Amino acid sequence: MKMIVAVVQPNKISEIKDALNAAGIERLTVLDVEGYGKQKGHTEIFRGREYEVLFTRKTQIEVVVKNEQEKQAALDAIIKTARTGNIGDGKIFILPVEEVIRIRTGEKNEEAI
Amino acid sequence: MKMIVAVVQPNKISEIKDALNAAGIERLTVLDVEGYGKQKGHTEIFRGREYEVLFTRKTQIEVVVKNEQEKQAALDAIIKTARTGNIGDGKIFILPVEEVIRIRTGEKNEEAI
Amino acid sequence: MKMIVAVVQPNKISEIKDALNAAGIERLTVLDVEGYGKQKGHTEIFRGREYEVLFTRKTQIEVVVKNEQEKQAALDAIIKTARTGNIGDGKIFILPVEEVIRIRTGEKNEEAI
Amino acid sequence: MEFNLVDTLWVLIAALLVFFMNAGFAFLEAGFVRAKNTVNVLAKNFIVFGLATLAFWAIGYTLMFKGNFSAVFFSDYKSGVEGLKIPEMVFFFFQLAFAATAASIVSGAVAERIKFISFIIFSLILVAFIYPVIGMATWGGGFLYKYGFIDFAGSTVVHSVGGWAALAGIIVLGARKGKFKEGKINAIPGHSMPLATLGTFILWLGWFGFNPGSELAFDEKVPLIALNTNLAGVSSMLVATILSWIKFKKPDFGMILNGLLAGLVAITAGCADVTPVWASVIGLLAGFVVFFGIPFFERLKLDDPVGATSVHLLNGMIGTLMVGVFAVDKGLIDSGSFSQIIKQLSGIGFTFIVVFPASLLVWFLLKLVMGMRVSEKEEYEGLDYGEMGYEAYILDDKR
Amino acid sequence: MEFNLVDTLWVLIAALLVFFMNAGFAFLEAGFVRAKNTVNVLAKNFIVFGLATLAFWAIGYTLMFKGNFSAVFFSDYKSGVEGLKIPEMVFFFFQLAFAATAASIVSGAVAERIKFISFIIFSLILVAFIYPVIGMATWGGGFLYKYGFIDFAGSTVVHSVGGWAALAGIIVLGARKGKFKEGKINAIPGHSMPLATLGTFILWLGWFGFNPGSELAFDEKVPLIALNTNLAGVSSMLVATILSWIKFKKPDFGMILNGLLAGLVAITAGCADVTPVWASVIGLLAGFVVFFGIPFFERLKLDDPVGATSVHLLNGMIGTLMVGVFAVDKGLIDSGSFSQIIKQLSGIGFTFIVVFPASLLVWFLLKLVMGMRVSEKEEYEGLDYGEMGYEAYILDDKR
Amino acid sequence: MEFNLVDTLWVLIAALLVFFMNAGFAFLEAGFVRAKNTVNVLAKNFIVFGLATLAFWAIGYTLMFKGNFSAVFFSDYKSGVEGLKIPEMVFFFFQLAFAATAASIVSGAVAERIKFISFIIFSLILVAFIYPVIGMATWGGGFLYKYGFIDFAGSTVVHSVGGWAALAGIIVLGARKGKFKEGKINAIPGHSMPLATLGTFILWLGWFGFNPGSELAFDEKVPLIALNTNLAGVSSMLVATILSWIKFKKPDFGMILNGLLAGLVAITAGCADVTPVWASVIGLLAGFVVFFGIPFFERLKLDDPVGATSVHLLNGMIGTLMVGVFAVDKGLIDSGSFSQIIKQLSGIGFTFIVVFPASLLVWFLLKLVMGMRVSEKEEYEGLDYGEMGYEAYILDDKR
Ligand SMILES: Nc1ncnc2c1ncn2[C@@H]1O[C@H](COP(=O)(O)OP(=O)(O)O)[C@@H](O)[C@H]1O
Ligand SMILES: Nc1ncnc2c1ncn2[C@@H]1O[C@H](COP(=O)(O)OP(=O)(O)O)[C@@H](O)[C@H]1O
Ligand SMILES: Nc1ncnc2c1ncn2[C@@H]1O[C@H](COP(=O)(O)OP(=O)(O)O)[C@@H](O)[C@H]1O
Repeated sequence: MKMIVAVVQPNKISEIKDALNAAGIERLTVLDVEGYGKQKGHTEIFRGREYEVLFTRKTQIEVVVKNEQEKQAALDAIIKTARTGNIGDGKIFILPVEEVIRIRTGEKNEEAI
Repeated sequence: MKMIVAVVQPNKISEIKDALNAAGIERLTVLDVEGYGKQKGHTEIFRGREYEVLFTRKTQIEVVVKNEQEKQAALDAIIKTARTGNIGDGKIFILPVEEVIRIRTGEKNEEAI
Repeated sequence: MKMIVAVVQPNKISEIKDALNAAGIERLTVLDVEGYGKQKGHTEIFRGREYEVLFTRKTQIEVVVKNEQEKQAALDAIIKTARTGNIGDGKIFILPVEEVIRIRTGEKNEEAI
Repeated sequence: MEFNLVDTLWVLIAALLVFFMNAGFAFLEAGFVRAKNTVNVLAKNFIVFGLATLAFWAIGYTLMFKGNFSAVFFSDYKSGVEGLKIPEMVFFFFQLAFAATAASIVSGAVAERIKFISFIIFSLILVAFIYPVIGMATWGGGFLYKYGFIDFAGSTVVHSVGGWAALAGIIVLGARKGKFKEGKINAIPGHSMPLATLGTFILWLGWFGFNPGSELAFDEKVPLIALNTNLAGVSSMLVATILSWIKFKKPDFGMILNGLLAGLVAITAGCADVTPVWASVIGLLAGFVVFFGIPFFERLKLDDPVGATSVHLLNGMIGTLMVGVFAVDKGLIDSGSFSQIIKQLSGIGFTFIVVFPASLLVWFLLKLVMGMRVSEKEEYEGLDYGEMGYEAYILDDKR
Repeated sequence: MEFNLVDTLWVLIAALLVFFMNAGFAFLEAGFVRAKNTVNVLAKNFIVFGLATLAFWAIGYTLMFKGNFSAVFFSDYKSGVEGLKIPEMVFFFFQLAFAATAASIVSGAVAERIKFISFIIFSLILVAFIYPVIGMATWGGGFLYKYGFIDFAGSTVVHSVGGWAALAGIIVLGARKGKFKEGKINAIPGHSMPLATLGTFILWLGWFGFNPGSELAFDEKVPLIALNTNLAGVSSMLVATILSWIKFKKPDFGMILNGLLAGLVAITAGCADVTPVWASVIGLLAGFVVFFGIPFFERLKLDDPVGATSVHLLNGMIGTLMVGVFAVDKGLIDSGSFSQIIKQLSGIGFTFIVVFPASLLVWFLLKLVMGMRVSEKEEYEGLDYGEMGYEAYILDDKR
Repeated sequence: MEFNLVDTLWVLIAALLVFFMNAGFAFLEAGFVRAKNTVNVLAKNFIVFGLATLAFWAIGYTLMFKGNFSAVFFSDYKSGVEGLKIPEMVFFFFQLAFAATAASIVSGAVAERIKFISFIIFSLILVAFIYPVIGMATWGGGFLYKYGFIDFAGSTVVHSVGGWAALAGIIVLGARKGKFKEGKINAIPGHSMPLATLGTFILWLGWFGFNPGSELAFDEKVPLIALNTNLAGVSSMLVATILSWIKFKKPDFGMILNGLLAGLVAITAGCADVTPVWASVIGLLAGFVVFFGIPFFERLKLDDPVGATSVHLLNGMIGTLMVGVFAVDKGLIDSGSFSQIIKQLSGIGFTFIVVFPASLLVWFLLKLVMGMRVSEKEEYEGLDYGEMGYEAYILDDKR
């Protein structure tokens, strides 16, 4: 079991969700984050003074997948929809997951995902 | 060392914290997230038009635990308090942690947790 | 590849970013969280009644690093800037990362970081 | 036109200020509830002026000032009101704004758990029947008026009426989930102090229409009333500041806001009949009453999210009573006689006897017939979600 | 001074209330757009009073009331306006506030995608030329006035003019990205109901200056106009509440807010010429018009983020027309004759014929010359980021 | 009553508008500071009217208009003020609202780092002693008045007094942590543009009471003053818009808001003595002054979170001076003589000489006795946390 952590452009989130759904993966957790990378911050103006805003708003997605096949399907869905070719499209990190529990039923691991 | 990542109903958070405390685990990190799973979004109305809100508000908890025993205690505490039996109660993911450092003291691993 | 997850004091964030940059690590993801640990909550007052605020505002940083050397550089940078010596300085958790993908190019792993 | 134009203009402007107090209540109450109930609270306070217009136009006004049900959908502005120096239409509008205020007061106390429809029905009944009965007795030439009861601008007629109706409501309704848990009294902090401050500032402004406008003319009393109103408000506010600073080591801003309102409510009865110094003494008293009143109701396990019972009910009563003490000539201090105090007590008592049981009955029937309270699940998720289908803030719209 | 001071004072106060409607529009519109476009919308509504002052002072006022371009930067307040009982300076200020309102109406409809500079230029042209043409015909002693067209306070002159200009704007501009996707009509929910509520309350208050102030005197009509204004507003609001409750099983608060405004717009033409009962009938009608009008425009793929076309254009027209039906003596009901209806239709038609093509042309030229719309990327990121370089809320400042 | 009722009504209404400016300052300042200091800023601006009421009633008013300390807790409204055509109570209330404004100005400049208690004490002293000294000299029949110094509505008496007191405050207090770091000047952006906009709109409205109300009568000058006020405000706002657009390629909305206020401050001295065209020239000038003034103070390492020193101090001085140039008959342009300019400079100079050192002294004593500034930790965490024990927004309440 793996956790796919993807940092993406915020406005892509509903497309990504649809693509994941289409791939049969109907579960994910989403959070608003801010990022810094190749894409640097930008300039804003407050009452006569410009200043740097360090971070850019991003959205982070967490999807836990059962197996290699589901992982691949999820990656394809995310990459397909999140890619625009511009700097700042974001990254995907894959982390190992040792156990999964569904709180409602107590189901474990593959069944719980 | 493991990181317990639990996605739960927001209104359970203070109960969960109390249960963790009671189990001797007096540390956690909390963040507001939105989720999609068995529990789908819902409908809202804006000036004459209904629309789907994709995600439901959830709260994510991160607790890093020392060992199997502490892990079990934490899981019990979370499941006991977070379970209502309704769809959307949430899930728990357990991730391996390789190192822990306490910034203030530089303590490492088990001592730092 | 590792993911460094650091929970730190919110007002340290721009210093930390500068230190990471100085160490050649020009990428990170930041999110606002709330924490509970040695540093407990505090008391607030609403219309004639005191109450406990359970959590303290913290900021969580996620930095994925290539190798041991980069990891050490990142840890040094974070610890150096985040440490004040007071309770609540925060903690660092290091998680294993199995794969990294840059969405824009499809690059993988070390190249994608 | 046979009317005095300056008087008329003043009362019209005062009516607009009082009308705008609806916005004041809306934001005060919205700021003092949780974010998840904000739309619901705003909607109640917005719609209530519409409901009040309907109910007062249809029934309340004639009941209050003609003493009968003759003029459903009142329209005969020629019949006149005894002693009125301004056109009856302006008087009607001014009185309508007052009636709506009484209903707004209730709104805050029952917030965060009441069904929208129950509040609507109660408001209609309050404005059509309950409020006018007290109004008739006091301002419509009724028996309290004849008896010599003084409630110049409505500490009793408006604020206590709203307060008793609110108290009855929270008794029947019960506390919000989590307010009293395991024997502990928990604070449920309001979500936006900017909104609460905005509301209070608007109410403060509105009170300069509420009290001085009640003179129903523009004469030498108007400036005095305005001054008294302000003095009582700020005295009470400063007392609340000091008391909370002593108790909590910090000034408690929510209490400061309520403190101002408490002073304004308290002076409303006597604003035309006391001197500035006594006005500020009434304000000082109000500061104590609200500071100790809020925890007092909480200890009785009565849950009032905005403090309406302390601000409007307790201070409405105290303020009315104090007229008996401080009124020029008539009060205890000037006359040495308790007779005005007894008159004041009669008015306070009559209001209690009529409004509290009547409200209890209406709330109780509502509970019986349609259920008064949203489901527990809905309460957790917020009434905005369950009752309104919309949320107050959407801040993550970069998505 | 040869003028009546009470009349003058009243019109000045009314002008201030109308001036403050700019704040009302600012917050209504800001609340109804997404957070990422909030500063842009606030800035447009803030600056628009400045632009209107400039354009109306320089050109619009003389065009409207002197019928010529003689007085660039109008200053000869001695020349007089026929029949005016108040000083011309007060009249000028009152009229200026009206002119600015027309431009504010446009602002909301074109929000979330228009370039700041294009809006500025359009506003200047609207206030300097387009609005005064209709104003001259109706209020400046022009042919519609002579013909007997009744638009007391501007359902047509202000609201329809603003509405047509807005409609032309959204046609040329196109819909916001994502509003119509794959044949579906998507809601783009507004980000702050407290702001929208604040705006609507301020507008409601302002309307008590807008309509009764248009009497340009303080006489016996003023209270009637105030009453009619309120009755139409709340009737419409209650209809919107009920209709949405039936359709969605929940009261739709955004629609309730728009419902009130719809009723206020509709009564604006006839507020001095109908009885209270007919005023509330006009309000009932307005509630239906706005409730069905908003989805109607959406089905035509016209994207209006705040509902300005339904509130101001449709109800401006309906309200103007209803004067032909309900006006005392002159209307169909009293007179049995269609003649007033025909006069009303002429006014409505003339306004359409002038304002709609003229606005289309101006918008189209703007598009041609400088591009009217921000880039797609900027639209996604928000106009606050791209056009203004600042964001509305910074809440994570513990960092 | 021997007084003119229309005059009295007008001044009372103007006083209410000025009173409401406290809300304007509260929201402007709240919007321009960080979220973590919002409750503190709101509380200061809320409580300040209470403090001012106390201080002005107890001491300030008699000092200013009777020239002595005779009437602690002023109450003898019969003694009269020379030449006053309205009841003294109304005059007192109007003057009180002015005095509170001066204290509100200070509040913004010292925000985000001052101890609550220090601000309270300073405000009491300012309103009881410092402000009345300048007021007495200029409006209380004192030597500046006799000498011919013109400050009609208080560019100097109110705005410069507040401005100098603010400047002294920020000198003694020092800059916010992080404002000047490693030789760089950092922007510390405000947290809510909707709040700042609301505040500015309320101030704009209030200025129509502030300036035209200062006529203390309702006569032919009132409309002119209103017009001049608006023209100067919008001219300055448009200049600020254009200058910022040129410099940053984008209109800087914070500067636009300040721009409007700058113009309003500048015209306050001369609003009754210049023609509309010169009023807008004064506005144009104000736009430049504020645009270059804000960075000027920053370069001096003076940290003023809301720009009060540029808006109120610089423009208060410039506006006062310009009366010497543009005043009808008396100014340089009409008379060809520098004499009025010299009179204006005397007034400006006297105000500086009295207010700046006195304020420095008071601030310095406060620092010595009780410490003026919150701890560094508290500043980081926010004054809402440390000073108030409450936070402005709680948005995650689904928990
Ligand atoms: N090594 C990393 N660790 C954590 N977050 C990262 C890392 N690299 C990138 N990110 C996140 O991904 C976002 C996009 O990355 P960026 O380098 O700007 O563009 P691109 O994905 O096109 O290379 C960043 O804003 C940051 O939030
Ligand atoms: N595979 C997953 N990956 C990431 N988050 C998940 C996953 N499954 C569930 N979640 C999170 O858990 C929440 C609850 O799950 P849901 O399927 O709705 O109900 P239940 O827990 O009762 O099965 C979701 O809203 C989502 O945030
Ligand atoms: N075991 C843990 N699991 C998850 N988060 C933790 C853990 N321990 C600490 N934290 C986070 O780190 C923050 C700081 O920890 P705390 O114990 O208060 O102080 P210190 O870092 O000085 O020991 C906490 O507020 C919490 O967010």
